[in-house]
Amino acid sequence: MTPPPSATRPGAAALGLAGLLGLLLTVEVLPRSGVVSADYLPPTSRIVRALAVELNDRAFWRALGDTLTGWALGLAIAVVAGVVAGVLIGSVPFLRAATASTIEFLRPIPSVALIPLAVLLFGTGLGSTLLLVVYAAFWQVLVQVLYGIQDVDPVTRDTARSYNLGTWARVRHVLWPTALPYVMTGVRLAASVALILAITAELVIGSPGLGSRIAVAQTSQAVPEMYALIMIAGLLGLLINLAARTVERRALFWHQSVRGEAVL
Amino acid sequence: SDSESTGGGDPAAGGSGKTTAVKVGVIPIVDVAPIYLGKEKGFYEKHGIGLTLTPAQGGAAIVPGVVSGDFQFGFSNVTSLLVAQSKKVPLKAVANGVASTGEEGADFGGITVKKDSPLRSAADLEGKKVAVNTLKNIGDTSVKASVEKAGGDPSRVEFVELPFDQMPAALDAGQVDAAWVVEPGLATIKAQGGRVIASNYVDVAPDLTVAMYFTSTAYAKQSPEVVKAFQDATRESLAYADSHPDEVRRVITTYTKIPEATLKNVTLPKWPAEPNRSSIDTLAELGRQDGLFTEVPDLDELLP
Amino acid sequence: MTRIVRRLLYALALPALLASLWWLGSRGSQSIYAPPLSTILSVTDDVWTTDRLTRDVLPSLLRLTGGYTLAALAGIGLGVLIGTYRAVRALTEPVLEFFRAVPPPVLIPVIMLFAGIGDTMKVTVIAAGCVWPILLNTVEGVRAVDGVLAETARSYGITGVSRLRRLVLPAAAPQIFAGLRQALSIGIILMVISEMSAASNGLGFTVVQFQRSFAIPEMWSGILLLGTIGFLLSVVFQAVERRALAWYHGLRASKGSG
Amino acid sequence: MLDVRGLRKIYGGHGREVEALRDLTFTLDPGELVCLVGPSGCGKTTLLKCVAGLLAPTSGEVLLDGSPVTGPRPGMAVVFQEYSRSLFPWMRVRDNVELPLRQKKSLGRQRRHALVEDALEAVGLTASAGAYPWQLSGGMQQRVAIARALAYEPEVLLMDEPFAAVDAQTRAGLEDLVRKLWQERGMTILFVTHDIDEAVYLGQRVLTLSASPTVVQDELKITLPHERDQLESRADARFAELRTHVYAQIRAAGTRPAPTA
Amino acid sequence: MLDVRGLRKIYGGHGREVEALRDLTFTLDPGELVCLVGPSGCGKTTLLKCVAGLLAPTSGEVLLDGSPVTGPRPGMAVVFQEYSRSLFPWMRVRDNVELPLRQKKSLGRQRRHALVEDALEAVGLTASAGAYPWQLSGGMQQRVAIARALAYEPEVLLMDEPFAAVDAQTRAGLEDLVRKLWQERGMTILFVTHDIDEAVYLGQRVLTLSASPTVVQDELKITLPHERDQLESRADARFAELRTHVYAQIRAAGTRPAPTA
Ligand SMILES: Nc1ncnc2c1ncn2[C@@H]1O[C@H](COP(=O)(O)OP(=O)(O)OP(=O)(O)O)[C@@H](O)[C@H]1O
Ligand SMILES: Nc1ncnc2c1ncn2[C@@H]1O[C@H](COP(=O)(O)OP(=O)(O)OP(=O)(O)O)[C@@H](O)[C@H]1O
Ligand SMILES: [Mg+2]
Ligand SMILES: [Mg+2]
Repeated sequence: MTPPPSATRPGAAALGLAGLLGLLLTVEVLPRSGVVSADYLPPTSRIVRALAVELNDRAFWRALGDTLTGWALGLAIAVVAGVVAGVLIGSVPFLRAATASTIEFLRPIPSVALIPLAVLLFGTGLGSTLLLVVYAAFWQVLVQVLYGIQDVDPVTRDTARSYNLGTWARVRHVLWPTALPYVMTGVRLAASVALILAITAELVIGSPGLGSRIAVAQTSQAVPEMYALIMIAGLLGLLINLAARTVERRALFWHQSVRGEAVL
Repeated sequence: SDSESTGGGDPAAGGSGKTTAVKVGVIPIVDVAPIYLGKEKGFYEKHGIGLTLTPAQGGAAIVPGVVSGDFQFGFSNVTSLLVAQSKKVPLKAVANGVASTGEEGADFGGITVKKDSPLRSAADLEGKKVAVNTLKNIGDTSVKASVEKAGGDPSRVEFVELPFDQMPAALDAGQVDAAWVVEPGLATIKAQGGRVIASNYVDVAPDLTVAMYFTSTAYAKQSPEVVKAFQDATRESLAYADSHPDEVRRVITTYTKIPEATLKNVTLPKWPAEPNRSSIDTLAELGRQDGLFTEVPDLDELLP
Repeated sequence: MTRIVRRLLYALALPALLASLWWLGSRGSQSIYAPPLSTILSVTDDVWTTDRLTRDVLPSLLRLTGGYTLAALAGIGLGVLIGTYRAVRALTEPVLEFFRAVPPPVLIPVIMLFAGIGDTMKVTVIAAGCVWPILLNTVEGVRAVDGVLAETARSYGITGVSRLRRLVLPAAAPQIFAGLRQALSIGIILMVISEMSAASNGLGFTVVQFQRSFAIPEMWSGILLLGTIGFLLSVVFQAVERRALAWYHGLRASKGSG
Repeated sequence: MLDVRGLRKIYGGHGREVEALRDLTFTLDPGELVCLVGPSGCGKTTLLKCVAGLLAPTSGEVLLDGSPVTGPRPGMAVVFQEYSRSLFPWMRVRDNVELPLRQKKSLGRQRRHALVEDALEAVGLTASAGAYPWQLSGGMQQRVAIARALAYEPEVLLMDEPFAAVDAQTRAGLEDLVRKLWQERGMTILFVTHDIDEAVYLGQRVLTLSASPTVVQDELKITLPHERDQLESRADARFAELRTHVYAQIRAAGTRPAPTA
Repeated sequence: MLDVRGLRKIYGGHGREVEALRDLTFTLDPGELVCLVGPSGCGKTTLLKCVAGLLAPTSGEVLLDGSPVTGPRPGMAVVFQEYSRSLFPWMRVRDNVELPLRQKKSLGRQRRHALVEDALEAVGLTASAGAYPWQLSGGMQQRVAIARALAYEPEVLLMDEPFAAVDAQTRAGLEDLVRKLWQERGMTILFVTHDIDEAVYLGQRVLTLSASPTVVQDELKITLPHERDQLESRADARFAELRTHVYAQIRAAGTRPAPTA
C-alpha cells in the first residue's frame, strides 16, 4: 500500500559500495606496505582466495546454516521476550520500580562466564548457544523498549486516555508505534549481538557452526582462513542491517527520521 | 567436518556386540591426531564404540560437557586434571593423551624467542615477559621448571596470558620477550627465524605425560565396559599413530587447517600407550610449589 | 526520608526475593558448577580482599572508564555526523555494520596488531564494543529531530556548532542516553572479554582464572561482583540522566498523568 | 450533570509553582452547551483536563452525574488545543477517526465506517481520508481532531479552542455543525474559545474566567433565540450587546498580573 | 523587495500527490505589511515556507531583493503555525527567545538581554521567563514564539496565524504591537491569518488565495488611514466594507473541492 519513499537510491548503494571497497583496499595496502606483517594480517587478495576455498566447501555452508539457525532462533526469542517484558515493565510503574535494580544487576553479566553453566544445563548443542544468544540479546531489546515507552507524547497519551482506549488498543496504537524507532534500533543491536554470541558460543563450546570453524583456523595458525571467516561474519552483519533498514523504511515511513529524509 | 551419528545414546547400553555411541570433546590440535586416526582405522568401532569427536576451545566447555554427561570423554592437559581433582571435580583420567618427545630442542613445544633476541637460555628469562596460553597451568609451571633448571630465579619471570595463535605476532612485534608455544605455532615461529631456547616439557621430566583423556567418575562407575573399550581402542590408536607419522600428518589435515608448508615442519609429539606416572608426580609437585592446588590432588583416585 | 526508604525497598525487594529463591533452590546442591549460594557467599569475603580490589578490580574499572569514555565520544561524534549527512551515512554504514558483526573475541587479534597487548588494547576492545549502541542511537536520534524545530533553527540561521549544541544534541539526547545506558553494561562485559587474553590482572581475568581452575564458588562470587558493579554504575548513570534530561522527563510527564 | 466544586489546581516542579485555578464552582445541566472564555493562560485547558479526568485537581472536585470524576469516563470526547499532537502520525486520517470507535464494542463494522465517513464529510475532509496527519495543513489537522470527536458520538463533549486554526468560512460551517449535532444528539458541551462572537453565537451560557489566580469572573445567559443563523443572529442587536458584555468582562479579567515564575 | 513569480508546489509521496500551489505571482514592496487569507488547506503555510527558503518550490521562483531565495536568509524571522513544536523544550522561555540573537555576533550581551526582556515584556510573559515551554498554556507558548521573532529585529517577518491561540484582548494588544514595531523598524511583513477583521485591520493590502488548486484570487488595497485604533478603525464604515469584500472573496474561494487523495 505504502511504497517506501525513494527506497535505496542508486547513489546511496554506490556510496556504500565505495566505503566497503575502501576498507578492502586498506586491508590490501596495509600488509603490502609493511605497516603490519602479512603473516598476521594478510592482504585482501589472499583473504578472498581463502574465502573462495571456503565457499566451495560443503561443510562451510552447513556450518553457516547451523550458525544462522542459532542466530535466528535466539534473536526471535530475545526480541519477542524483550518486547513483551519491556512493554509490560515500561507501562506499569510499579513493575518498573521493582525490577530496575535486578535488571541492572543482570545486564552486565557476561554470557561467556555463563558458558560452563550453559553446557551443564543444555549440553554442547544448540541449547547452549541459544541460552547465550538469548541472554545477551534480550537486554539490548529490553532497554531500548523501556526508553521507547517513556517517549510517548503526553498529548497523545491524554488523547488515548480520554477516548478510553483499552489496554490492548493503547499498547497497539500508542505505545508500540511510539517505541518502534527505539525498538528498531534495539533489534539492530540485538541482531549483531546475537550473531556475535552465536559465533562465540560455537567458538568456545565447539558446537558446529562458523565459530568452531574459526576456532579450528585459529588453533591451526591458518591466518587467511580465519580472516575469511571473519569476513563472512561481517558480511552477514551487513545483510542483516540491509534487511533491518528495509523493514524500517516500511514500518517507520511516518516517523520524522524516515519521512524527514524524503523532503530534504 | 564430522556429521555421522551424534552422541547421547544410552551409554549404559554398552554391552559387547552392538555399538555404543560415544561423544568425545577434543581440542582441534596436533595432539589428538591418534584418536582421529584410530577412528578412521576403525579401532573404536572394533571395540564397539561409535565415536563422535567434537572440537571445543578448551576446558571451559569440555569439562562441564563431561560432567553433565553430554560428552562421555574429554581431552585435557594433566595439570588441569590435577587442579580439577584437587577441587573435587568428579573426573577420572582413563587413557594417555600425548607426551613430550623428551628431546631437548626437538620437542613439540618450547620456549621461543625472536631471531635477534639476546636471550640464550631459560635463565635469561629473569625479569622478562613470557607469554603462555593459560596462566597457572602446565605452561608457566613447566617454564618455571626450565628457568630453575637453567639456574635462574623463576619467581622473577613475568607471565602474560596469550592464545597460542597470537604468539607469533606478539613475539615478532616485541610485545613479549619470549613465548611458550606448541605446534603448529612452534613451526610458524621457527619459520620466521625464531629460536627455541629451552624445551620446558623436557626440563620437567623425561617423557612427560602432557595430556590425557578423561571421563566423569559417574560414567566410569556406570559403564566400566565402555570405559574399558575406550581405553583399549585408544591404546591401539596411540601405538598406531606413534609408528605411522605420515598417516598422522595426513589425518591432521582432515580436522585442522594447518597450512601445508607449516605442517611439513611440525614436530610430532610422542604417543606412548601408557601415561608416565612418575612424570605426573613431578607435575603435581611443581603445581603444589606454584600454589595451583589448595589441596593436594589424589593421583590414585585420578589416574587409571 | 520516606521516599528514600521506599526507593530502597523497591531496589532491594526483588533481588532479596530472587536471592532467597536461589538460596533455597541451591541448598545442598552437589553440582560442581552450581554450588549452593551459601558456599558462594562464604568465599566472597576471602576472595575479594582489599588487596584484590586494588590489584584486580581497580585496574579493570580504570580500563572500563577509559573505554567507555572513548566510546561515548566516538559514538556521539560519529553518530551526529552520520545522522546529519545522508551521504556520510551511505558511505560508512556498510563498513560499520561489517565491523559491528565481528565478535570481539576474534577482533582482539587484529586490535592487538595495532594496539599491542597492554592496557591500550583492552581499552580499545571495550571502546570498540560499546560504541555501537551509542552510535546507532545517536544516528537515529539525530535523524529524528523534529521537523518544525529543525526548520525553526534553519530560519533563524542557527547553524554549525550552535545548531549542534542547541538543537541536535538536546533533541537526540533521550535516545543517546538509551545508547549510553546500553553501553554501560556492554562495557563491563567487554572488560571481561578483553581480559581473557593478554592479561595478567583484572576482574575479568580473575573470573576467567577461577573458572579455569575450577574454583567455581569463587567464580560465582566474581559474577555477583560484576553484577553489583553494573548496578552501582547504573545508579550513578541514573542520577546523571535525571539531571541532563530533566526537561525531557518533565515534558513527558507534563499534562495529565493525574 | 456536570458539577465543578471549589476546583483548585497548582502546578509544581522544575523550580516553578503556578496556581492555575484558584477556586472554580459552576454547574452544567444535561444537554447544555456552555462556552468558556478567559484570558490566555488563565486555566481553561487545565479546567477542561480536570473535567475530563485527565488531571487530578489539587483540591475541590468534579462530579459527573453525581459521582466524582477520578479518570476518563466512557462517553466523553475531548478535542485538544494541541490538535496536531493529538493525532497519531502513524495512522491515516480515516484510521485516526475510527480508532476510538473501535473501542465501542456495540458498533458494527458497517456503522463504524458510516460514522467515520459522515464525520469526515461534515468537516470537509472526505478527499483527504487516506492521507497521514503530517501531510495536512494545520486547519485540516484540527478538523480531523474535530471529526474524531464527533464520530465518537459522545454524551459529553469538551472542546478546547477547536476552530482556532480554520478560516472564517470553515469556522462558521463548523459552528453550525456543532450546534446541529448538539441539538440532534442532546450532548452536553463545554466549549473553550477565544472568539467572543463565537462564544455568544454558540452557547446557551458564557462563563468568563478571570486571569490567574483564576475564579469564575462572570456568567452570562445568552438570550438569543434557540434557532441561530450566522447572518441573522450576528446582526441581532442583542448579539452586539452580549458580545460587548463579554468583551468588557474579559478586559476586566485580563488586567490582573500574569502568574509569577 | 519580495517577488513571488509563478510559484508552484506539488507535494508527493505516500500514495498521495497534492498540488498545494498552482501558480502564485505577487510582489511586496520594502516595508510593506501584507496580510494573506485563504481557505484552510489552500497553501498559505506552503507559500510562507517557500518564501522563507525552507521549502524548494516545484517550479517558479521567489526573489528577495532581486536574488532568488534558495535557503533561509539572515535578517528574516518566521513565526510558525505549529508554535508549540517550534519552541525548544530543553530551553527556558528566556533562552528560547535569546537563542537566535546569539547568532547575531554584533550584538553585545547586554543588548541581547535587553532585547529579550523587552520582547517578553511586550507579549506579557516577563513573569514566565524562567519556565519551560511545556509548562505554559497554548497561548503563552504562541506568545513566546512571537517574542522570539520580534526580539530578532528582522527585516522580513513571516507570521503564520501567529495569534490563533490567544484571547481577544491579548490579540488586540499584539496586533497593535506588530503595527507599532513595523512602523518603527520599517520591516516587511507577510502575515497569514484566518481572522478577516485582523487582516483588514493590520495590513496595507490583503491577498486572498483560492482553494486548491491555488492561485491569487484577489488583492485588496486597505484604504484605512495609516494610524489605526482598535475601536475607531473597526467602527469605520470603510472597515465594514473592506471586511465584507474579503469575506465574499473567501466564500468564493472556499467552494472549490478539496485536494484529492
Ligand atoms: N504542565 C504544566 N506545568 C506547569 N504549569 C502549567 C502546566 N500546564 C499549564 N501550566 C500553567 O497553568 C496556567 C494555566 O494554563 P492553561 O493551559 O490551563 O491555560 P489556558 O487558559 O488554557 O490558556 P490558553 O488560552 O493560552 O490556552 C498557565 O500559567 C500555565 O503556565
Ligand atoms: N508535508 C506535506 N506532505 C504532503 N502534503 C502536504 C504537506 N504539507 C501540506 N500539504 C498539503 O498541501 C496543502 C496546503 O497545505 P498548507 O499547510 O500550505 O495549507 P494552509 O493554507 O497553511 O492551511 P491552514 O490554514 O489549514 O494552515 C494541503 O492540501 C496539505 O494537505
Ligand atoms: Mg489552553
Ligand atoms: Mg497553515
